[in-house]
Amino acid sequence: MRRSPIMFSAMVLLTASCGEKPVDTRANLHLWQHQTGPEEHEANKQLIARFNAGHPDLKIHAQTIPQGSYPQSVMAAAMAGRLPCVLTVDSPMVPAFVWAGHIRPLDDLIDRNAFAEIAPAGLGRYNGHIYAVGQFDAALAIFTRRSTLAQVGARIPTVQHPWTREEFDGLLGKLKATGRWQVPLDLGTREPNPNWWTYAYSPLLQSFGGDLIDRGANQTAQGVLNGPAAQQWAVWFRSLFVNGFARRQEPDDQSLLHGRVAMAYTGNWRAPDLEKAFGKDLLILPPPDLGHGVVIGGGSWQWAISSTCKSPKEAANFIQHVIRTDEIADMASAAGMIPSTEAAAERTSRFRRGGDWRVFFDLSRAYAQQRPSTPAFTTISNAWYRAARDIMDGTNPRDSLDDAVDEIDQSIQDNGGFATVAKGKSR
Amino acid sequence: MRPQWANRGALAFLFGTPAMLGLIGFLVVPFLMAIGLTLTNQKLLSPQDTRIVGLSNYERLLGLTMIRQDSVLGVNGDTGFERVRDVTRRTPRLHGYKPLGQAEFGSTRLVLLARDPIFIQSLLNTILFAVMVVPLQCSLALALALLVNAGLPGQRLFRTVYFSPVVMSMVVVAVIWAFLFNRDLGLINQFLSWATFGKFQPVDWLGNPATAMPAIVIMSAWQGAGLQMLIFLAGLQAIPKELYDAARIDGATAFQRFLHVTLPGLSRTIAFVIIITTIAAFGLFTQVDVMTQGGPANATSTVMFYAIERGVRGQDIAYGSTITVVYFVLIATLALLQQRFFARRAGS
Amino acid sequence: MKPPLNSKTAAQRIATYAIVLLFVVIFVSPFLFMLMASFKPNQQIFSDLSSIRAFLPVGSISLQNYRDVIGSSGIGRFALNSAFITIVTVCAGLFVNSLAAFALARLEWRGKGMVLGLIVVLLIIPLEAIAVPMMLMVAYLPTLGFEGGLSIQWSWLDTRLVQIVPFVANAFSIFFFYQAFSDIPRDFDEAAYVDGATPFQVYRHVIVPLSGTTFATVAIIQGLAAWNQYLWPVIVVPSEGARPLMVGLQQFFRFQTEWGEVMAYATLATLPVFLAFIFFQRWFVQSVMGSGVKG
Amino acid sequence: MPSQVELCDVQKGFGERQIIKGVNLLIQPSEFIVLVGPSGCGKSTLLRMIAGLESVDTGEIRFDGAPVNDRRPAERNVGMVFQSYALYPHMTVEENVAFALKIARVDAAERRQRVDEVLDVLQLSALRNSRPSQLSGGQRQRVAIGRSIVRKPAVFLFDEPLSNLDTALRVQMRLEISRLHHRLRNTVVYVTHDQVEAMTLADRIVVLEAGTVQQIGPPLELYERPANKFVAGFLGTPQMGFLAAEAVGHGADGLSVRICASGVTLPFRGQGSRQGNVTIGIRPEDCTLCAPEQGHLAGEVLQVERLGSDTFAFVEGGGEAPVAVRVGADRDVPAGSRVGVTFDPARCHLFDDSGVTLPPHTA
Repeated sequence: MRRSPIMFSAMVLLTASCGEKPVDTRANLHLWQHQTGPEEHEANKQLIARFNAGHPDLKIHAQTIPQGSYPQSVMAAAMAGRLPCVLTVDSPMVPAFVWAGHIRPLDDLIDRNAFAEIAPAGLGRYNGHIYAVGQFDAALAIFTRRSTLAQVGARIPTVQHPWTREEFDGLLGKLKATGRWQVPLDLGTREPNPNWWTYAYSPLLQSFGGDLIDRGANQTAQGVLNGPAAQQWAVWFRSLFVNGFARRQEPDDQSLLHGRVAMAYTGNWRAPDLEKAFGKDLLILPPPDLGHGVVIGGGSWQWAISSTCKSPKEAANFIQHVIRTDEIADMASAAGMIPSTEAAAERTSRFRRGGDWRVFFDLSRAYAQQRPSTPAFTTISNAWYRAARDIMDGTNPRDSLDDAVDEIDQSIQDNGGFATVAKGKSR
Repeated sequence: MRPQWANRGALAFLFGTPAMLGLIGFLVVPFLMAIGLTLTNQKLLSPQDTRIVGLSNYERLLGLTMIRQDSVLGVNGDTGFERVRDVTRRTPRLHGYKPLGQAEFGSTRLVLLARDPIFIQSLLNTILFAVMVVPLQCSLALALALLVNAGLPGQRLFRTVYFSPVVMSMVVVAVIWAFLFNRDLGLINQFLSWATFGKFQPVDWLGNPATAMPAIVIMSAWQGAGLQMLIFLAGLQAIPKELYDAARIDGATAFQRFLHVTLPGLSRTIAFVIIITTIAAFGLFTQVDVMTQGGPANATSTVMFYAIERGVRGQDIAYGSTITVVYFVLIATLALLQQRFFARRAGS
Repeated sequence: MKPPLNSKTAAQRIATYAIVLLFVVIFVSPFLFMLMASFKPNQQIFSDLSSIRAFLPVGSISLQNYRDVIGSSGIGRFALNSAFITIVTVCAGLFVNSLAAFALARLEWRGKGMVLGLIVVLLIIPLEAIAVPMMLMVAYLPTLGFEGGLSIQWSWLDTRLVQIVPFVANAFSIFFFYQAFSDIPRDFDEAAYVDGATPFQVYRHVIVPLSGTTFATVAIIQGLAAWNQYLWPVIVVPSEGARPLMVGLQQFFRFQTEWGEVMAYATLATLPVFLAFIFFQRWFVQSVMGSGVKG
Repeated sequence: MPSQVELCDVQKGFGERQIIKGVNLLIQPSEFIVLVGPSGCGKSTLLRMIAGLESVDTGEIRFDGAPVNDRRPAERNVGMVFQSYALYPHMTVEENVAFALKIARVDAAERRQRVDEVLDVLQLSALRNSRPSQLSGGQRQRVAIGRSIVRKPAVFLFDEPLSNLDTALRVQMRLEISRLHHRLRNTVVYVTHDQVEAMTLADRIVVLEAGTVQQIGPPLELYERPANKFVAGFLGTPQMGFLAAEAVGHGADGLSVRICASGVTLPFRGQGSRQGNVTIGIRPEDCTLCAPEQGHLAGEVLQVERLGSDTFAFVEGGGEAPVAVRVGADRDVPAGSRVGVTFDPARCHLFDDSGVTLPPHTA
């Protein structure tokens, strides 16, 4: 007797909970963004608020999605036919999204000239179309302290004259020898995210002269990912851990801040914190030239329009708003990200010529290389992650790299070379 | 035979339908779907049409073969063996096979090849985990139950304390323990170093292939022992006190009483606990996912972890389903064998 | 309850006590560490690690971590989602599973043995094994939407519903109820039938009230599973709207490395279950113990 | 209104085993019928068939002439007291008693009134808010009865209701049940294995053995004129003594029967002529002790039971079992002594080879 009202209300609640997702209507524009740091999140909120204020007939509903499962989320939503109109895409994922039919070209909605100013790393191109565009790029650098380098008498490298491999290894040895740090370098290997490993460590491989895939036709990794240069990279990478230069897993990403390491290999988004802590003592340096020039990863999160969007014109309006110089500059200032146009950079205090963080802008322009532009990127990224991690943990580098090559080539073969098939496949 | 009115077919159907619909809809159907998917090349996030590929997923997963190699003269005069991968790439029959293990006999060697050595390793890891965690967790649980049952003041509090990890989310527990296991900062190394006056060399528990699985075993036993402790407690309290009194009168020592009264009295409970612990052990996933992601060097990759890794994260649904179907066959066989074994033991 | 103590010497008792306390330390310290760390700033957590201070509320103790977590992480919304999912799953689960168990344990019908066998087999299929096909399936299930009039949407993804419905019917709960119901003397039902009760009345007025501990146990076990759900929502609930607490914790842990805040989050996520456990533990312990012996 | 209950060739089996092998019984309204028999004889099954808790394989059960085979228990208007009482532990005394009325949706005022009435009759009013676990055995028993009478059933079924009580309580409850029956005048079917209960409560006793009715009749008739050796042995404490004997011929005094153990031949009046093995049955109160050489039977006293009011000597006389003899309370018979036993053939029962009473009972 006493149970039934509970049961009843449970059922009512259950039913009521069914309809929680609003459907698209003309006045609403749904938007998904990946989860970011608080500053970038806040900047995005304001960007959307400004757009909403300028477009009374349109309202943007923004949702934040965890970064780790973002591709799965998009895939799930696409399967359910519930992709939002506008969404952010990590630039290397653009080809996969295009291939799967999730997003549509931007250049048939927006005049190509609008993108003329945007740096190449800020454009998501595939098959001759522009599918996505970003306000900013990110860059990895070596962060350390002036005082630390002075202690061991090391040269301060510049963008034009980066450390050589011998210099870098020697420096690590000297830092280790001081005994001040159990390990001198935080490489960022604690992050268990394949895309991070690709972003952070495949440029090191490229600097050795190897690559993730033969960029010609993007059809095989054979001889590139497991060639002699790649094997050299593997031996070097492993040596960092064997020699006690880096920990395989820091407990958090604040090792440099807390003085547990002397140098950290990390991104420009860490600059605000570190600058606050170290002030003028902070040094932001280019990664070492490991034989074939400095390479850093290019391409960050970009905006795209889903192919199921029912109001593409309005979505295009939003995209155009996003890439206005003042918006790019605002975002760059607020989130500390590298603006994707020169004009916007000049509008910021940090990234303009002579600014504190100009080094990132220069690094990005000078050394950034895009990740392979192929729908096979996820497979490549996963295979690379496994191989690099195993090498770090001491497996036979040649075998691990061969395994990665086999896996990548197998996947490309399984998917018919990822040839683009007819679009508009129903769910 | 119950009277006619008590044959409640229709009513039982009515009462059972909601539950059966749920079980069939969200357990049986997906499982049958999984079996169906194993025969296809279904991928996530692919615009290409799905094809029936027969048993090739199973072949890819379970393919094993053996080759014999004779030693060859190396470039600088020493004898050695040709690299296995060079052989497999050259030989169409061996295409896709990778070395799993090898044994040398003088100038020949035998190499065991697998299509998917990581799966084989994951399977072995899973068995290794079960072999380590089941005895540890069960004996820990039994020890805790005996302690709680020793009649000391405050035993209820102890019972609660020992049980409390069970109610914690495995995610929370794993996050905390990942911290405790850290090489330079983790409390476990700090403690061992303190207890041995600094002689102890810090171990990278989760970063060393030799210690990663034992570390997960320790954490899992710690997390789960409380539940089995409760079951053992129940078993202990079901043993008639007269048996202990009789054993005392016969002059049995505490250890003899444990051996001849407690253990036989618990035999059914022990069998039950071992079966449920083994089944749970074979499903190992969350700890690995949070703490090690299968590493280092696949030392903690388990069948379930590998299935999710390939099926969801690698977007190869068909292959992931194949792994889970193989897993199910394995676990069902195991459960059946254990039940048989213990049933026969109990019967004799 | 207590075995005789008479034969233990004082030394033996002290030794036993020492072992008991050692285990208490082993079992409590990780939680104690979590709790203490949640009150400390990040820097201090690390500097305290090498000493007993890690387990003591010393240094600069504050609720700042909690303030930050509650203020910024969306934990409130996730906690509400988890609470809703847990409560509905448990309530519906108790009803549906106990009713099915009642049909199995107390009603006579053909095919009962077969259904029971099926349930035992289903006990060993883990969620992980079927998560992927189930995701494909729920992506195409219909739900009712209310926005702009009643409409049907063809997907359960990204809802709370998808975190509830698949877990309401539960083979373990049915089996557990079945065992408990089977132990209730038949005379109770028969007396009620003679008194004119219908089977549902027997269920409601006799079997349910007699099985309080069993209901408490199943509620705790199913509730814990619902509250601690992790893998499934990671797969099927991309957006924040329906995200449960444990996924929130994992995300927070991944992108926020202020350990004090992570510990505060973990403490907050753990607290409700722990309180519920303490509150229900008497029944729960009784019932688990009661069911365990039979195997 | 009390009902007439009729069992017509009722049969039932569980699998291969036949539990009830064709029982015929007509129970008059207001009659108190006791089903007795050793455990496993099918008496509880028969009762449960009347209640509707067990199916009837063949045959028919009729209430007031109407077949009820397919009626549910609730539709038969029966009340039942279970051996375990089956009191709901989660309900108070009052709730237990009121349960059936609540199920039947009797309105609250009437429910209250009828429950009060029953509690009053059974002197349970003071305990109305107690739970079964707080009650003594006798109180629980009364609640169980109260629960079944509150519906005013036409037929009242008891399944070994007193077997869980100690001796003193059992006597007391027996009286209460008897008083209650006199007051309510229900039709009662009462199952027990205790012959004292059967003898004291029943209007008529039905003796069951292996699913078959052995005899039906008023208690004393069964005691005095058992239809067969089984009934004779079943009723009476200590048991009737049995002596293997042989009919040797028919004389003027009647049938001459020679007791095998002692060789003594006794004449049995009113018996037809016959030859062959027979069994003599003799009740303890019909025997007397005497000197060994004077008895119809001689033997050693194996055991002496002194009950206070009576003393029984068990004499090993070469029969299937020792023969019990009632001696005066004051007679001192040492165990181990050798005694003789005499009895009046007129008080003896004679059974043929198959155990049927000679001459066949005509009642």
